[in-house]
Amino acid sequence: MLSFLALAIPFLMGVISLVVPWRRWIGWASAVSAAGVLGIGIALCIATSSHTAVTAFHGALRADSLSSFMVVVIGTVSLLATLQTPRVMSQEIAEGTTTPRRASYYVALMQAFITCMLTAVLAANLGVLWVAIEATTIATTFLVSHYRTKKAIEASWKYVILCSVGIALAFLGTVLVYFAALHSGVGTPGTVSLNWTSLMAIAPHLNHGVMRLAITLLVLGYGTKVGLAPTHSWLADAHSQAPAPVSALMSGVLLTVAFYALLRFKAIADAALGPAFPRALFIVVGLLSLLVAAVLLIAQRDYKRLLAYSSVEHMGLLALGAAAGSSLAIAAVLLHMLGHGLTKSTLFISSGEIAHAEGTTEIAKIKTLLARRPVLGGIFGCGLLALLGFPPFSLFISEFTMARAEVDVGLWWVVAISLVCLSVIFISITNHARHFLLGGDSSVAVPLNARSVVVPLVAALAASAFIGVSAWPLLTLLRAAAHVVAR
Amino acid sequence: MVLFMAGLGCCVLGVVAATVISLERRVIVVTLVGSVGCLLTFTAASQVLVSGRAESFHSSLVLPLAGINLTLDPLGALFVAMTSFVGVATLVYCVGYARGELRSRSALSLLLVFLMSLLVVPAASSVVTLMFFWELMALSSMLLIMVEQRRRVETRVAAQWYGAMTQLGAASILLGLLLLSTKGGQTFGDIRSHVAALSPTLRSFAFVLTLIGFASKAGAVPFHVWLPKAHPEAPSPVSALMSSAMVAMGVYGIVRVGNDLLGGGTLWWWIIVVALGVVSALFGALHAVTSVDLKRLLAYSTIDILGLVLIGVGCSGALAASGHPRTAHLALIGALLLVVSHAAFKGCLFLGVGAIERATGSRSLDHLGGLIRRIPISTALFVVGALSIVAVPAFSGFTSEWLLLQGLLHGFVGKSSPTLIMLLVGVVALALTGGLTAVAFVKVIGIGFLGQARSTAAASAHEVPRTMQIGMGILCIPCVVLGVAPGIVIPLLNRAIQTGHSSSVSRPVETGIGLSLVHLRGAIEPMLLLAGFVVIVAVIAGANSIRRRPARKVEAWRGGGDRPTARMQYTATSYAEPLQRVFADVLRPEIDVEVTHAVESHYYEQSLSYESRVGDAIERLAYQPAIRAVTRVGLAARRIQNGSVHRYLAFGFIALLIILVVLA
Amino acid sequence: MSTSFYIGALELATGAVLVCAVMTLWRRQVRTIVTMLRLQGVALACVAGVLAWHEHDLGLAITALLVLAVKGVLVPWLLRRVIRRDPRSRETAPLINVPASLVSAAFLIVVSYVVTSKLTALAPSAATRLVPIGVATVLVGYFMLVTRRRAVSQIVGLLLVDNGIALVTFLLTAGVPLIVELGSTLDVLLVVVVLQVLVVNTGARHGSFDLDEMRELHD
Amino acid sequence: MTDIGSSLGYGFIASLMQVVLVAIGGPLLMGLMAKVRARAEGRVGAPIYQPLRDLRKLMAKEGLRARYSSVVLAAAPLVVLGSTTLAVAISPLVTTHPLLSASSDLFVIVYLLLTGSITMALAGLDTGTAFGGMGSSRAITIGALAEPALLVAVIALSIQARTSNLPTIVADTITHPVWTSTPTRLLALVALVIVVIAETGRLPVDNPNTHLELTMIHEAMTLEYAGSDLGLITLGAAMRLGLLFTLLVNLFVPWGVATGSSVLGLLAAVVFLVLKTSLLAVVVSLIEVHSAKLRLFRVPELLAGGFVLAVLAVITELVTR
Repeated sequence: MLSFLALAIPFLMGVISLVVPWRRWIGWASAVSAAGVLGIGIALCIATSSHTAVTAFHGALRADSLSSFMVVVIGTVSLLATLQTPRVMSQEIAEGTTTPRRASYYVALMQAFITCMLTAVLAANLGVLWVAIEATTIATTFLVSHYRTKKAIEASWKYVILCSVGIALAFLGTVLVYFAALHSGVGTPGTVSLNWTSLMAIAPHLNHGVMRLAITLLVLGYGTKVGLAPTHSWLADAHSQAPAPVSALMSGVLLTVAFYALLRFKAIADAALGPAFPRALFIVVGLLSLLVAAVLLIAQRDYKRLLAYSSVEHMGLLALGAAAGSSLAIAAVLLHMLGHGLTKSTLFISSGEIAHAEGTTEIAKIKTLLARRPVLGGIFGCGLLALLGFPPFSLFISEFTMARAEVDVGLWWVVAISLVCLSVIFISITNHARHFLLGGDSSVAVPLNARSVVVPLVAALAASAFIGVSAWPLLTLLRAAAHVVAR
Repeated sequence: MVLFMAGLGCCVLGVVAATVISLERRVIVVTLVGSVGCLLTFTAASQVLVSGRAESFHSSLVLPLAGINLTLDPLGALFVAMTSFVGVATLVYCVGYARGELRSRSALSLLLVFLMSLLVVPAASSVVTLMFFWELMALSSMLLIMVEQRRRVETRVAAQWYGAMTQLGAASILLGLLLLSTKGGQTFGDIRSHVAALSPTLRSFAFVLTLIGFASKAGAVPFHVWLPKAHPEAPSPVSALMSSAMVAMGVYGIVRVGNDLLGGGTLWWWIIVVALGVVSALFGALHAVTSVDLKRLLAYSTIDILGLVLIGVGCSGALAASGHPRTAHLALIGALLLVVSHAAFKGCLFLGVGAIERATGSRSLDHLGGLIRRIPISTALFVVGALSIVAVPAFSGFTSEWLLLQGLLHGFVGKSSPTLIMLLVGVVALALTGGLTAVAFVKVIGIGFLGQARSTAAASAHEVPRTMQIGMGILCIPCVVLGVAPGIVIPLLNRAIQTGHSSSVSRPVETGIGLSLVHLRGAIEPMLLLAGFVVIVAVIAGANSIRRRPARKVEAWRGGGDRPTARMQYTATSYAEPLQRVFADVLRPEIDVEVTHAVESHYYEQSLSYESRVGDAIERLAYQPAIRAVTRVGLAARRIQNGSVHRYLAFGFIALLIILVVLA
Repeated sequence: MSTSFYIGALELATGAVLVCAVMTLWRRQVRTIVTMLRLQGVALACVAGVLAWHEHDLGLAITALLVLAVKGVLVPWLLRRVIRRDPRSRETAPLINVPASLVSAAFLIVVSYVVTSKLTALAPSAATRLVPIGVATVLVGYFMLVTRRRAVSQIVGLLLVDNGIALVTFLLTAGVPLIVELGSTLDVLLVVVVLQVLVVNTGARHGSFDLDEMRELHD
Repeated sequence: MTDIGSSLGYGFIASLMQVVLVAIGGPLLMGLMAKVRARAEGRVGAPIYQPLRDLRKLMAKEGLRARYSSVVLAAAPLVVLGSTTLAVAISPLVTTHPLLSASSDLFVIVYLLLTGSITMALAGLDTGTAFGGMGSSRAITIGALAEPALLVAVIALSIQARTSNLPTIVADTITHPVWTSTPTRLLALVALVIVVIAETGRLPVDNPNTHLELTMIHEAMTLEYAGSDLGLITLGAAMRLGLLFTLLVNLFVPWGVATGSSVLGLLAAVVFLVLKTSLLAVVVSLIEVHSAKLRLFRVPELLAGGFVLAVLAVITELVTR
């Protein structure tokens, strides 16, 4: 029932925003719906904390603690993103970059987007999961092209084409899994379905050759959506062109939702093939992503793209963590998802503000930001520090634990390579930040009087710091969730 | 442990205070709370040092997925005590020093965060705890360097360099420690119990990795590049904390991992350590001699002294590895005592430079002069630090270097030739640096404080606030006490190294009125020497002043010319010029002389300008090329994302084909 | 019906799908390419129909009708509108010329025969033997995406990939559960709608929709 | 108790004796060397006790101090003389049991002398005149370069004797005569001679009785001194010379140094010491006669040579062990 509610709330919100003409309160309402999702997520976590799954719709929707955790992540980031809606929209309407009609569309699409992601994490059937993730592409296309500029159109075109192809491959992979399940030799064909639980049950009997091909196609396909190299290319364009809250939502959760799908399939593949093959696969894509992110960040010119590539980097880290595969590693991966969601959405939202205030997203054109806009610059700076994995922010502890888990399974060389990449990334990002944040005198400081920006972002950073120092409310949940897909 | 946690609590409280309290009362309250915290931790640490019993604390709620582990054993306690002491002095100093940016909420809270992380690092007893606070230390210090970033671009560059180096160092430490914690369990206890099961190659690999990281924190050449940039740019209290406490953490790390966790290890590990030490000592000493900027000079002398410490640690490790535990202990005690006294005198010196800067507004020796008459008290305190660093007998520097030398000297017993060669090299390095350090600080005192003022600012300097003097004074105490009565701390050091080395031998140093080596021939009684010196000077002075009028004040000898002006004096550059010329091949100074001849004749010169800069050769030859190379790669890599959707699709297509072919 | 007829029909329809795919590479006229696509849609529907008849599977039958409706009618219609709006995309402008494309298509087909051996080995049957054709269609479609410069031809390429996957689905597993099938087909439709809207709107706003001009976003 | 008391008393007497001996002998040594040099150059030269006369005259004069000088200028003579005297008092010149013999460590002596040179260098800078700075710069440079050679040579001796305690080394050398002829000792001897020449400012490093501004080193530092201050400094320099010479001879020809605790032994030791030291002085001054002063930038080469010899001394000790 809870899971059904989780889907219903944003869906209804979307419908409302379509039928009711744009008012500022609709924006607030959308934020409320996101808060509702978050609340339900927490409720789900409590309900599923004792290793029991909650099902609805005759088992079509199934929430175990992993899905519940994902719901929480989605809820948190959506809340952050939707809290911006009223201000951003009325601002744009005032400036004439948007019409009230399109504002309503915007809200509706945001809600649709959230609904799709929730469906993806709550679906029991892996086919439905696929459908939902493909649907997110459709829902977000017009969000990406919201500003209707040539660049925005270009970005969304690339986004659709690349993601659809990738996702198509993922579908092929799913079909192969189904095929392998049909001919697993256990259970009558009638009983066989694409339900994750049933697949896990017969996983050990699945045909190896088919499963290898399947998992590889899945990694490549869903990897496109996750933003893993070599099919990461859409990410920078889409994130740099979309409205800031949308980028926040995409980078903060969409990527991790797709990664959630990979986690589910990896569990099956591990059971079917043993850990070696999936591990190798994840290591390859993970390291490749880190490498690509590192070299592309060195001479980066646009700070939104910079953030996008750092998403590629962090997805690579997640892949490596998943490669380790121990329950500790998965717990760290999940913690990293949450921390990355908080941090990256904070950064994207504040970068949107910066872009709006400065009128450019080029690093070279901005100087002495911290002096001129202390609040905005401060938030952005702290966000960067958090992103670079400094304590007390949670990314430090999750990255550390992932590295630890990787070394535990003998992947120290992977850790070594990734540390080299991380150092390069660290130096590049600090270098860029130095140029556009520091310097100047504070006499010309302009205060930022938008509480709806400052409060949520500061709260998000504080939350990330708190989780990094002491995640006692999450610890049991993390372990339970990790236990779902890792032994 | 309760006291220790209470002290840390005070630091946290101070952070809160820094953020909430209004400007006028902020500094005093924050420093007060912080000092109380430091006093508490100091008491806790000294209790452990005296009793020799380790205390620990664990909580799984803090630091998710691992939990925090703190253990205050004598080795850690030594560094905690040291840090707290310096912390108190620095905070007191801050009361008078803090102005402008340093009084801001962020700066003060960061200062306390930095102090707290410095206090926790030596007490951390699990990999995650260590790394967490290590990184916190790095972050807070990096931001503290940037406190005055709005004024100078150099500050930002320095912070960037520091950040980069510390990141690389932390990365290699992390990997090394993780390698050690593979066989289950990441607390130091687990590592100690499992380390024997690890393969020797793995252990060596881990040691080298951690060594790189810790050595870069200890400013060992060639990982030192950040140090001469960061120290000058940071506010003086911060540079004092960094140079005396943070840099020492590198030494702590090496001792902790090498001696404690890995329990000694093999010979060649320590040969590397000694090699690092020797290079750093010589390099640092030479650059200290030629530097003109006071803080830069102090930074290089930090590299020098820490190099000596590394020589001591390395030789001790080597001696232990080749079966001479007693001399090993002796050398290690010498090294640790040197660390402690370095913390005292270098802290004092950095605070002193802060005072000079406050009084004259300049850090460059060529703008100073005659300060002894303008700011006598600060001068006196600074001179105490300087005498201590040039190892004048009855000052802490001498005692520690004497112990170190004795350790090396009595190490020349074994037959293992690598050890002997190492000891020889170490001793030679010590001998070489001794004289150079003396030159550097004679230059500082003679040019900076004596003679005539070289600038109006120096001529009109005013004595700094009382609290600043007290801060320096606190640090002068150990400079003298450790020098005159080292017997006070030697027993504590004995305990500290018992936890260090796995094999526990009886105390290598007996302490009475002075120090005497056990079972070895060697002793000094600094107190008696001092007494003798005082008596003799008193006698001479007395005899000299019998029926004698006080000396008459006259003009200095004109040498046949006009009254000597300030510009006729030797400058810092010219003072060091002979040595710079002697060591030109190492220092690679960039000298440009510019002569414009008179129009009438080629033999007459209109004007002549001479400029000589001594840059960091290692940075120029090793780091800059690497940076350029990476940048080139980055520029080339842009072609990956050239905007063509077809190219992006091609990536996927090729990947797909490869997968299909590979799996077929 | 007799198995021989069943197999014959199946092979005929499946072959048609691949032939259409190759034809799209061959012909320059976008209009013809779209026609090819329609034919392919029909052929795909036939494959589904034949299988449904043979397996007596109602769900698959519904799927067949769905495919016919969407891929045989709706999508081509949408594409025609695009062409009408965007005069520049009457002619395909391949990055790799036609002969080379055809050669590489042949190569891709060989590859797909090699790589699918494992699949057919698991459950050899009349249908699964034809899986290579499906995979070949996917690869050809992907190839088209990479090498064709016009917006429409990219959409076509995408649809080829989809059709190919659908074909594989039918041949391997006689279709995935109906709900998924519905979802996926609907998604395909929506994607095409989205792309069509993008092209048309842009054409209206910024003059034309030219992929060659779409290279402003880069590092 | 009485034993300790007696030994203390004995040590005190011995140390006092050494101080007096060096205080008087140092200037005489300078005189002697001047005399020898004069004779070698075919002049009559001043009487040997001329330096003592000069000292007495200086002590009688009134003190003058430069206006821009600080406490350093005033304190320097005391510190220089004091540190040297302390070194003299505790080192084994006539006996192996001087006062504080426990801590009469080679490094202590070296660093006491270093303290003296540092103080002189500071005094040179104190008045803020060009010459003072020049002299101080040159002196400290030479000192810094001599330091390593000195220390390493000292270490070579200590390694051989397994201690750096000076009286013990001398005593052991007396009991092991072989040591004096080992290559280690000989190499160290040469190194030390070079160092001593540099430290005491003799030719070819520095010309003790030049007053040409551009060539002087030690004299430039003391340029601002007059009267009793100058007297104290000159005495300090003389005692430094005496100490280094006597130490040198005692380290390499230790015979005659009193090991027991009889006053007669002490007197004998004094005689021996005077003879040995004068001999050395004559040799050194003869070397001086036949050598011209080096350019300042040739000096490092000389000292580097000394340093290398010292290192060789250590190495030979390690290999011949």
